[in-house]
Amino acid sequence: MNQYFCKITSNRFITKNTFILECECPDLVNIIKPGQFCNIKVSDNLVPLLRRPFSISDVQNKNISFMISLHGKGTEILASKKEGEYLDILGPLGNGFDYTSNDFSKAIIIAGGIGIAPFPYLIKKLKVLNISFECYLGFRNNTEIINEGITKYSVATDDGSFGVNGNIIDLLKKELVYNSGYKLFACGPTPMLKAVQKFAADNNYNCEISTESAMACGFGICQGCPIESTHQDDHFMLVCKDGPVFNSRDVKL
Amino acid sequence: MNQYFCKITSNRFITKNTFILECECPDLVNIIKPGQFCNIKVSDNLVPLLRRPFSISDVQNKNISFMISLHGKGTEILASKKEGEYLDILGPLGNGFDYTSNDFSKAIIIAGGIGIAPFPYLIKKLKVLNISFECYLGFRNNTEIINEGITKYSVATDDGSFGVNGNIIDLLKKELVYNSGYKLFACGPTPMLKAVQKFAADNNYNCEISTESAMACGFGICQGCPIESTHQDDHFMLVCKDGPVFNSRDVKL
Amino acid sequence: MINPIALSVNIGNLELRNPILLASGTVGYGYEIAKFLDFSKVGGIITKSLSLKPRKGNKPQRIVETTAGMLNAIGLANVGVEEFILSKIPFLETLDTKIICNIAASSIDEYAECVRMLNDQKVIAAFEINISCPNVKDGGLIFGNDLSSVTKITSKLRAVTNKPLIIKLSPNVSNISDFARAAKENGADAVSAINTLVGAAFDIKTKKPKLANITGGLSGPAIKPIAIAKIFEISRKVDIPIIGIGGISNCDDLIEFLIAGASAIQLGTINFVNPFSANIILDDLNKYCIQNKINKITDLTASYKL
Amino acid sequence: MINPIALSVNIGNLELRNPILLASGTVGYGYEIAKFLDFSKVGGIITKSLSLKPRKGNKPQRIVETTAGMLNAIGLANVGVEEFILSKIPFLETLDTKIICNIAASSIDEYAECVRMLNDQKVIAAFEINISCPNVKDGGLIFGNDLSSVTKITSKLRAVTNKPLIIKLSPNVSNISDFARAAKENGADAVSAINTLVGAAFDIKTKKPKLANITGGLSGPAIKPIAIAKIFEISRKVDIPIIGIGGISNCDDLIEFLIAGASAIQLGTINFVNPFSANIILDDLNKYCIQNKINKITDLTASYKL
Ligand SMILES: Cc1cc2nc3c(=O)[nH]c(=O)nc-3n(C[C@H](O)[C@H](O)[C@H](O)COP(=O)(O)OP(=O)(O)OC[C@H]3O[C@@H](n4cnc5c(N)ncnc54)[C@H](O)[C@@H]3O)c2cc1C
Ligand SMILES: Cc1cc2nc3c(=O)[nH]c(=O)nc-3n(C[C@H](O)[C@H](O)[C@H](O)COP(=O)(O)OP(=O)(O)OC[C@H]3O[C@@H](n4cnc5c(N)ncnc54)[C@H](O)[C@@H]3O)c2cc1C
Ligand SMILES: Cc1cc2nc3c(=O)[nH]c(=O)nc-3n(C[C@H](O)[C@H](O)[C@H](O)COP(=O)(O)O)c2cc1C
Ligand SMILES: Cc1cc2nc3c(=O)[nH]c(=O)nc-3n(C[C@H](O)[C@H](O)[C@H](O)COP(=O)(O)O)c2cc1C
Ligand code: FES
Ligand code: FES
Repeated sequence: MNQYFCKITSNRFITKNTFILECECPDLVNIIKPGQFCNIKVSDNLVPLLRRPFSISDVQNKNISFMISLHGKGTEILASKKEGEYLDILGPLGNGFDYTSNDFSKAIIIAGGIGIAPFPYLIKKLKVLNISFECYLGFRNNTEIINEGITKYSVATDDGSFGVNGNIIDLLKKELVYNSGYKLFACGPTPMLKAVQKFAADNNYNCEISTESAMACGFGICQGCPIESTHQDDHFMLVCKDGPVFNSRDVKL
Repeated sequence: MNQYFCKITSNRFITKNTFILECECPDLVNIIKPGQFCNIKVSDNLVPLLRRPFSISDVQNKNISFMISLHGKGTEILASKKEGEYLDILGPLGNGFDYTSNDFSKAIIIAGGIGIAPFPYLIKKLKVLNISFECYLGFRNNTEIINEGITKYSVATDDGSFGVNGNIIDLLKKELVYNSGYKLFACGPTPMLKAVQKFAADNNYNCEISTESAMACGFGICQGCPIESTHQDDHFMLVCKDGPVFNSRDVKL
Repeated sequence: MINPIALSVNIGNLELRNPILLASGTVGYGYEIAKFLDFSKVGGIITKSLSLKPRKGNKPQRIVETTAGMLNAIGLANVGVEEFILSKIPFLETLDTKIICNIAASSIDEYAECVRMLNDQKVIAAFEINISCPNVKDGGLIFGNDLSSVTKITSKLRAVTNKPLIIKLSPNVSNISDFARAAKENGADAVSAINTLVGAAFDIKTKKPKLANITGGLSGPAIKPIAIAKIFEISRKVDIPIIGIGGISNCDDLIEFLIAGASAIQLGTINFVNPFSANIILDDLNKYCIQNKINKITDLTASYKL
Repeated sequence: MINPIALSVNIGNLELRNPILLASGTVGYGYEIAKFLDFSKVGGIITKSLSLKPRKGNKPQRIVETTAGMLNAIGLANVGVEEFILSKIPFLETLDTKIICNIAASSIDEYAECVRMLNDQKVIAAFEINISCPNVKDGGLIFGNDLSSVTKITSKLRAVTNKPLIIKLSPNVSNISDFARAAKENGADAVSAINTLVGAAFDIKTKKPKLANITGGLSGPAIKPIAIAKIFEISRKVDIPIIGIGGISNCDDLIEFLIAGASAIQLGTINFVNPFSANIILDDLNKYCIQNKINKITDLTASYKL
């Protein structure tokens, strides 16, 4: 982990509420892994005080990018950043996806809403390693669909305005052809991750989920981001340090 | 008093530390008087929390302008404002100079440093009324000299790098030809105002001084800006409401 | 669509048209702010703390900005009860809002004397008793941090007035609910919380305190979480209406205070930053109630789900 | 030009190379932050509060951002004394800075037992006793707000250890100097102040408390003026070294704490925002001392001019 002051190279909205913030960070591009995140100070003001965690979404040449959904004050400030301004970043943080272990035949990428953020970069890496993949994306409706950097995907919308009418599990049940050698990689809101966790358990899939938690430090010193382990009852794991990616067997959501 | 959201029409530095911030405020131009001030919210962040008071410096067509010296965080933020952004202003506040009373033959304008801020507008008004005036300006050195909107002036610098070597009193003693019908109008740091106050008393001049104080509200509800009266010992006057301009006989500095 | 009935709240006998009050010391005697604020949309105003005799207040510097807050040490500058009756009451009578009169004194007898002198004034809808001003040596905080003083002051004042009696509590104590209980048991109709927290700041160039009084009272958004915790503590432990104060700057804050246990709230420091806040927040509150299908604002009070 | 001697301070027998410490709970057991912070430029670190047995801590959500501050209710999650000795001490021994071990317990005996078990560890340069954690029911704050507990804990621990003993005081009291005096009179070498202030926040959508523990401790820049006032109060009334804590985010803040009475300071929340702060502030402190011709940093302590 280190602190970087990165020049913003572009900042553009891809849907009404989602934007891609790209900045130059030659030091990070070589070391950051899909599923890892950075903790960003959105301004040098004391309000908002804390950094905001965002997954690395993509890496291109010297640049890293974040895919960000408007949420509150911090993301609003980030959305207003202009090319040429600087971003104060701590990273890389967390563990990242385990996609290099060669123990699966296909990566099944499952994303809900802004949960697709980490996957453009993962897909890029999978392609380099010649690992095949398929993507299953869920959104509330057709105005919220994001497919930036995503290929080979099927979509479900809660209101049926695009693709399959239903949630991500409906989509998986409908379109995913079972193969026990597949590995699932999921990211999205906690209720969705819970459903995926159950889906993976029911179908005996190896499954990694990228979890979220409120965070102060992002690197293991504040104990602010506990997550319950299924194996040890005497202490919590930390999302920022032990995660944010966990095998779905290992955590209670 | 009212609240105005004014479009910034220009913002430019006139010395290393001083800038002129101009914005459109058709409602204020007709009612605001020289010596009055506005209380400006420098950003919509909660830090800095309080508004910052600035004298009205000039009025042109639909625009009002402030002449501002870099001091701390608030003025720094104001300096970074761009044309087209909006300024949240409360005004007009305070009493303003009494220059219309026809009881003086010449206005003697005395300013120390950024204390010249209110005078471009006063001079404009004096000209309209055909009241003659002379200006005496004191600065630390020749890099800090401001003469924007000022005519008929003499300058003193503390280090002698321009004009008379010495302070404003030295300058007045040297160059002001005595006339008991003159009225002094002074603005600047409190030590200077004290000296002017004494100079006026010693020479029996009618003299108005524009005073400064820390302020929260700027319009008389917080009692945060007390100034001692020479006449009544049982309560303080308020700089924001009873001032910021006082006759130098009326206040203890 | 504005439905005024849904917003009214009762604090003892005190009926407020809406839960938005303006805090003592941040609205003067109503005069300056009346020029631009629409008082017909304000629940009530609490006048600057009055003492029996006029007080000059502290020397400058009286205020300092801090991070997301401010310190003040005004020192209870006020005109005194007699002058208040003479010159302020007539104006207050013209205002279309409830007037709550705040009293601060240096002895229990002085509190009683003030209330007695003011009790006949029809325009005074209630008394708020400031036992928690941190900025004068001889009054306020020494009472506010001492349980037996609160007991004595409340019972003594209860004997003097039938008007709603609100005790304004000090946050500078370990267990504020003990003080709320003492207020209740001795006849107070409500408590208001919180007053400012004791704070200080030094100028690192001169090494002098930034306030002439050295310490002052901290207010503003910075203290909001503390206020919420204090109000919640009272709400859980004592059955008395609470008027919430401390760092409220928008409608969401107001809602949070109601949820935490407040029946009404007061706006303080925000009046300096945006003197139109009371009106703006009321508009937002109306929208909130419509959106969230709140029929009675009182349903929100202490609606926390644990 | 850096002159390290000018920056060293003594707290009892504890010699610190500079007055910048990292606060308990904001530096873990030193491991994560050691990867990038230059400890040779840090006065010392205070390890996360230890209890006799491991504690799992509170359920999520444990932290909430507030205006210019944050609430935490970690619930003293820690590995317990035994595991600390086994797995954390060896690493701490490799660090080039003073290690101060912070203890939090649920009974006076437990405090004593912890200190007894740890007392032989050479790497532990001093003990800081947390009697002021607001986030667990069975420990901390109930002691910190009770004068007789502070007396008992301090005297009991004084009998158990000869290492410098620092009592970390609760700000949630009316007169913190009474507690500092009790610490001093019972043998403490120093006090540290302040721990967090009790605060809370509610989610207005769900009406639930934002923290699983409901209340938490408020820290960060928002509380700085309160910390300054508490430190100043102790400094005026009790002759004991003070380690100042609360909202420090830059070198100016550090200077202000020293002026107000602190001999050293701790950085807390700012470590989360900028983990390099301790190093940056030291650089700035060196510059400040050169510019202001400060030969000994100790000259600044309690240098206020009233
Ligand atoms: C490991 C990790 C990776 C993430 N990656 C992305 C990403 O790639 N793209 C994206 O749009 N969002 C991502 N998020 C969520 C993102 O951090 C929040 O949306 C953001 O912090 C909200 O900040 P705000 O100031 O706009 O919202 P506010 O609601 O104003 O924030 C208030 C506080 O709550 C915290 N908070 C609010 N929502 C969340 C949340 N969902 N998760 C964690 N903290 C939250 C904020 O950090 C802040 O401390 C990620 C979160 C984590 C933990
Ligand atoms: C009636 C009046 C008119 C003024 N007119 C002008 C003007 O035309 N041009 C100009 O450059 N300055 C003017 N000032 C001073 C100006 O208000 C301060 O320089 C400014 O508030 C500093 O803000 P800051 O955030 O940059 O400084 P900081 O030091 O960060 O401010 C911290 C706090 O101190 C207050 N403060 C600091 N210095 C002063 C000061 N000198 N007077 C009052 N409050 C202060 C700030 O308002 C703020 O609350 C005027 C002051 C008053 C009272
Ligand atoms: C400048 C100022 C003056 C105050 N004067 C009084 C006062 O006279 N009497 C009183 O009871 N409270 C007084 N207060 C406290 C406020 O009424 C309120 O309790 C406190 O500021 C917290 O609310 P806030 O954070 O919304 O400002 C004063 C506060 C400020 C900022
Ligand atoms: C997340 C967090 C955890 C903390 N844990 C402890 C702790 O275990 N023991 C302790 O004595 N203080 C603890 N504190 C309090 C800090 O040591 C410090 O006293 C307080 O945060 C005020 O300083 P600050 O404003 O610089 O953060 C904790 C603070 C935070 C923010
Ligand atoms: S966010 Fe601080 S430990 Fe995880
Ligand atoms: S600044 Fe508030 S009364 Fe003058």
